[in-house]
Amino acid sequence: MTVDFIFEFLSGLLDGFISSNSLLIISMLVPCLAIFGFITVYALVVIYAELKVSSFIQDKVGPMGQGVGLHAGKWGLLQPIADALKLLLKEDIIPSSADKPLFILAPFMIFIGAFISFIAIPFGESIIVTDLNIGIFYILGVGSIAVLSLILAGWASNNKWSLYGGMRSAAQIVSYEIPAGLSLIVVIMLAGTLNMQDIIKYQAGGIFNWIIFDNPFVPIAFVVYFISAIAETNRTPFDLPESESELVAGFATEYSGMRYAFFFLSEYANMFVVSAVAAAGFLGGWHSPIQGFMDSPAWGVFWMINKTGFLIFVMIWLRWTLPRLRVDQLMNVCWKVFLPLALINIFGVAIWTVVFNS
Amino acid sequence: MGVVHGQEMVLNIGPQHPATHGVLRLQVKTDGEVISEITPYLGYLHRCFEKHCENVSYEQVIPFTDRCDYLASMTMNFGYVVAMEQLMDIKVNDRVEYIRVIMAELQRIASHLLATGVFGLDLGAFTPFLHMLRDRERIIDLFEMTCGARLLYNYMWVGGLSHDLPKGFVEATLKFLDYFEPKIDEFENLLGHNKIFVERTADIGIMPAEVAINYGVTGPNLRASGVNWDLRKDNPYSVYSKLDFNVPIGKGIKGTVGDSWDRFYVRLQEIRESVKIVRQAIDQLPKDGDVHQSMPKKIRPPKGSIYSRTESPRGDLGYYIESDGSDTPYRLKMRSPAFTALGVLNEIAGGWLMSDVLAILGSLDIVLGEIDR
Amino acid sequence: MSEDLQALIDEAVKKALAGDDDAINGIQDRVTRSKAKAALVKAKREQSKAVDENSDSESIEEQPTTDNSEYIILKIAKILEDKFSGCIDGEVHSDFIQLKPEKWFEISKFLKEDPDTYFDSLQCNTGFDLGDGLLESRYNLHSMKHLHSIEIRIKVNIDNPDIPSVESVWRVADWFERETYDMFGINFTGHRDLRRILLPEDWDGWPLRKDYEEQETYHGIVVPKVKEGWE
Amino acid sequence: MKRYFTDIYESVSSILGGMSITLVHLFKARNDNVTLQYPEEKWPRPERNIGFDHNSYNVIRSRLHVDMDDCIGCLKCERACPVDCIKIETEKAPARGEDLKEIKHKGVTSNGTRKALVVTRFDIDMSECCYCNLCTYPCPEECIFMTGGPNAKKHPIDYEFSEPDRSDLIYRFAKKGAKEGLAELNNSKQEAEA
Repeated sequence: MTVDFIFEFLSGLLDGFISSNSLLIISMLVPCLAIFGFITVYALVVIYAELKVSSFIQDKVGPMGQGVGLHAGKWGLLQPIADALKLLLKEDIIPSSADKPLFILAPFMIFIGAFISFIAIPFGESIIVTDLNIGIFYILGVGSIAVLSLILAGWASNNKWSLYGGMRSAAQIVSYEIPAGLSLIVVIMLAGTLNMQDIIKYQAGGIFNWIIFDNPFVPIAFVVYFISAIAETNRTPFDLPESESELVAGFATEYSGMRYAFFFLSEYANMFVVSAVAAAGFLGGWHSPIQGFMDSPAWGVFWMINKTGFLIFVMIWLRWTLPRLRVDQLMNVCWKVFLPLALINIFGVAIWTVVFNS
Repeated sequence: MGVVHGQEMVLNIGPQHPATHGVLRLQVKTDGEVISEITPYLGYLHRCFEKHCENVSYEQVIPFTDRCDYLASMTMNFGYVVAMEQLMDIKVNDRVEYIRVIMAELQRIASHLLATGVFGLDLGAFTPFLHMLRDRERIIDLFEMTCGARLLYNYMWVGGLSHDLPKGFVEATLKFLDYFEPKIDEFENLLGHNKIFVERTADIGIMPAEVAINYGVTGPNLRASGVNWDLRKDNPYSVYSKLDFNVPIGKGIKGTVGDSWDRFYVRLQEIRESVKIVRQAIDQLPKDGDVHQSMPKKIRPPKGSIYSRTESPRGDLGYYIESDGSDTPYRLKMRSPAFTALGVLNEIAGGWLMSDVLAILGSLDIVLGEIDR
Repeated sequence: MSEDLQALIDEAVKKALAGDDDAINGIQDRVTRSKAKAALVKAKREQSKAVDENSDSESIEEQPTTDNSEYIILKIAKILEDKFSGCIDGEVHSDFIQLKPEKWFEISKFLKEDPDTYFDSLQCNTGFDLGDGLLESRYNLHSMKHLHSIEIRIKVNIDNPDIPSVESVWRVADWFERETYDMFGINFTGHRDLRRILLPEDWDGWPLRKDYEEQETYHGIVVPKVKEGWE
Repeated sequence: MKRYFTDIYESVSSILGGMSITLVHLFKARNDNVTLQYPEEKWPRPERNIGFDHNSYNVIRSRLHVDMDDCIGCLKCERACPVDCIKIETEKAPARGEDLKEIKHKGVTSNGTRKALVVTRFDIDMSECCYCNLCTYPCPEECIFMTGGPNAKKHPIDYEFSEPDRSDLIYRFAKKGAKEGLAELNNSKQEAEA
C-alpha cells in the first residue's frame, strides 16, 4: 500500500483528468490522512487502556458509568472522547511574556516528529507508506526531532520549571539515542539490511526465527533498546522532563488546551513508533509466531498491532509500578550500564555469528 | 570532577506546587539543578489557632485542635486532653484510656500510611500511594463508625470521650488488622526495596543525631537518626506503660543512619508496632466503664500552667496551657512537631539536587496545617 | 479464630514463657504469629503483676523524672545562683526559674554545655502577655541524656522588650523566637534573621498581646467585623 | 566491580518483584478496592440510632436539625458553638406553657417542660458549621441534633446539601412570622386591656 501503488492506481483511474503532479500530491495525502486517522483512534484506545490499567493496578475501578449523558458510557468507554473534547474546547492560553512564534511552533514540531516516523512503519506485508531502503535509520533520525521541540517548548514558555524540563529532556533524549541506536545495530548486523520490510522478511518462519531468539546476546539488546525507548518517550521511570511532583509539568507547564493535547498525542504516538520498531526488529514484525498459523497478509496487520500493543502495555505497566529516577542517575544508567552493554552486544553478536552461523 | 559555577537563580517552589504538601513556599537559590540555599516562607495556612483559643472555652478548643493536624486529629485531641487532665488533676477510667490508645494508634497507622505513600508520590511512584490510601480509607471507616466523622473527629473530650465504642467495633478492627498485616509486607516490597526508590532515598538528606536534637526534630525523624526517644516509652502517658511494643530506630540498612530511607522505614516499622499495640489494647480493653464518668460539668481548671507532651505521628506534640481560673484559656501554645521538622530542611537539604530536596521534604512528613496553625 | 490456631498459639506462648523465643517466631502465618505475640505479652504481664504485688516498694524508686522535677529545679537554681550571682529574678519558685534577661545568653550556653545540666533540647518557647505592661518568654528545656526538664521564664517590660536570643545555642530557637516575635513583639537581640514568620511582613501590631486590636483595612480590603447574613 | 553487578542484579530483581505485585493487582483489582460509584452508590448510613442516651448516641455528622416544638430557647447550644454559627433570639411568651395557635407555638415540649419563651429566631449558618457535634450535648430538651436534615426522606443521608447561593445555607428554623405574630398578639392583648 505504498505511495507508488496509490499513484499507479489513481493514474489508471483518473488518467487524463488531472496532471500527474496533482495526482502525486493526492496520492501522498491519502496515506497522510490515513495515518492521522490511525493516530487519533489509536490515541483514544491507548488513553482508555492507560486509565483502566492504572486503575486496576491501583485497586480502583477507573472510569465507569451507566450510560451516555452525564456518565462516561458503559465501563467509561466514552472517557477518552470526553477528555479529547475537553482539551479541544479549553481556552488557548499563551503567556504574555512567552516567545510567541516558538511557543506556537513547539507542539506542531513534536507532532510532526512523531507523525513522519509512521511512514516507514510496516503494518503488513504490503502495508507501508514508503518502503525506504534505510527505514530503521530514518525512524531513528526523525525520532530525534522531539528533543528540539521540547527544548523549544521549555525555552519559549519563559517559565523556570519549563526551562528545567527542556534542559533535562535535551540531555536525556540525546543520551538515550545512543544505546537505542547501538542495540538496533545488532538487528541490522543480523539482517544485513536497513530496510524495515527486509528485516521482517529475514525473520520469517516461526517464533524461533525471530531475531530476539537468534543468539543469547540479542535478548539483552532488546531489553536495552526497549528501556532506552521508554526513556526517549519520556515516560516513568524516565519522565524527568515533565516530572509532575518536581517540575509541576516540566516543559508543558504553560501549555493548555489543544497545544497541550498535541504534546500528549505525540507522546502516545512516539510510544507506538518505538514499540513498532521493537516489534519489527526483534519480534518478527507481521509474522505469526507459528509458521502457517494465521500467517496471511491480512493477519499480518493483526500480529503487528498485537505485538506493538503488548509492548505498549508493558510500558504502561512499568509506569504504574516504578518511581522516577534522578537526573544524574538517569545519566549513570545510560552511560555506565546501557552503553557498555550495547557495545558488548555488538561484539558478542558479531563473534557469535562468525563462529556459529558461518 | 570539575564543577562549572554559573549565576545563581532564585526559584520559588510553591505556594502552589504538587510536592509541598499544602501551601508552603520554599525560596531556593539554584545553580543549575543544585540547590544551595532554602528559605521556607510559612503562614499561608495561618488560622490564628492560639488567638482563637483565648476566646473560646476549654471544650471548644478541641474542634480547633482537630484542624491543626488534619491527618492525625485523634492524636491532636489526645495531646490536648492529656494536658488538660494533668492541669485539672482528673483521672479517667481504664476503658476510656484504652479506647483512646486504640484510636490514637489507628490514627498513627493512617497518618504513617499517608506519609509514606505521599513520600512515594513525591518520587513518582503513584501506585503505592493509592494502595496506602485504600487502607487508610478502611481505618477512616472505623472512625466514622465510632464518632460519625471521617476526618475531624472531636472524639476525645476532657475527662472522657464523646461516645462509647459502637457495637461491632472490636470485631471490625480485628478484621481490618488481619487484612492489613500482610499488606505492610507488600508495601515494603513494592516501594521500600525497589532499587530506584532506594537509590533516590538512601544516603540522601542525612540528619545526624546531634543536628536532629539541636534543631528540635522529634518523632520518627529523630528515631531515624538513631536516637531511641519515644514519649510513649520514655515518659509514658495514658496506659502505654502497660503495653508492650518496640521503638524502631534507624539502622542505616540501605545507606547511612538518618537518611531519607531510614525515615521511611522507621515509619513502616511503626505501623507494624501500632498494629501490635492495637491488638494488645483490644485484648485488654475493660468490658465496662462509663466513658463520661469523670467528665467535669464545667471545665474551670485551677490557676497555673502546664507543659505537657505526647507522641503524635509526627513527633512530640506539646501543649502549653496557662489558666487564670476562668473557663477560657489565658494562653494556649501548641508546640507542633512538623514546625521544627521543617526548620531543619535548610540544614540537611542545602547542596542537594532539586529532585533530592523535594524527596527530603517528603521524607520529613510535614503537615502545613500544623506548622502554620 | 479456629480452635486449632488457638491451641497452636497457647502452646507457643507456653514455650516462649519457658524461654524458647523461637517457638513464636517459628509460626509461619503472620497473623497468627502476631496474635501469639500479643498473647505472650498478656501472659507476661500477668506474671509480672504477680511479682509486683509481692514487691511494691521497688516501683516507687523508678518513677519518671516528673515527680522529682521540683528537686531538679531547686538544684539548678542553686547552680545558677552560684555561677551567675544575681541572675534570678525574685524568689525561687518550685516549678520554674525566673531569670533576669541580661545574662540569659551566657546562662543558656552554660545550661546546654554543663555536664550536670546538659539541656540539649529546647522543647518549647512560649510568648506571654502578663498584663500590667509585662511580657514574658518561657522556655521549656529538656535533657535527652539526664531525662530531666525545667521551665525558665524571663520577664521584660513591654516598652523595651529585649531578650538575648538563644538561636545560636539551640538552633530550634531560631523559628520559635521568630514566632514569639511575630505574635508578641518581643525583640530577641542577636538573632540573625528576626522576621515575622507566620504573618505577612507588613502586618500591623502583635496579635497575641492582650491589647491587640484588629486592623480596619489590610491592603485596602476592609476587615469584616460583622458577619454577612446575620443582619 | 562487584558493586556494579550487584546493583544491576538488585535493580532487575526488585523491579521484576514490583511488577509482579502490580500484575497481581491488575487482575485482582476488584478484591480490595474501596471505590463507590458515587451517584449510584452512597456511603452507608452509620449504624447507630439517633438517640440521646449515651450508648446509642447520634453519630451522624451531617447537617443540624432543630425540632422547634421542643426548643425552649435556653441558648445553651448557641454558647457551646465554637464558631458562633447559631443565632437565637427569644421573646417572653404571654403565658407560660400555653399554646399560641396564631404563631403555631407549642406551650409544652415532648419532655413535659412548660415553655416560658417564644423563639422568634433560630438561625444556623451551615456554611460555617464545623460539624463538631458540641451543640447537641448541652440541649436539655434534646431538640437539636445532626441528621439527614430536611431532605432526609429524599436521601438516606444528605452528604451533599449543596445550594446555589451561600445565603441559602443559613437555615432558619424559627416558625415563620413568629416575631410579627407575637408582636401582634401582644398589641391586641394590650388593646383589650386598655
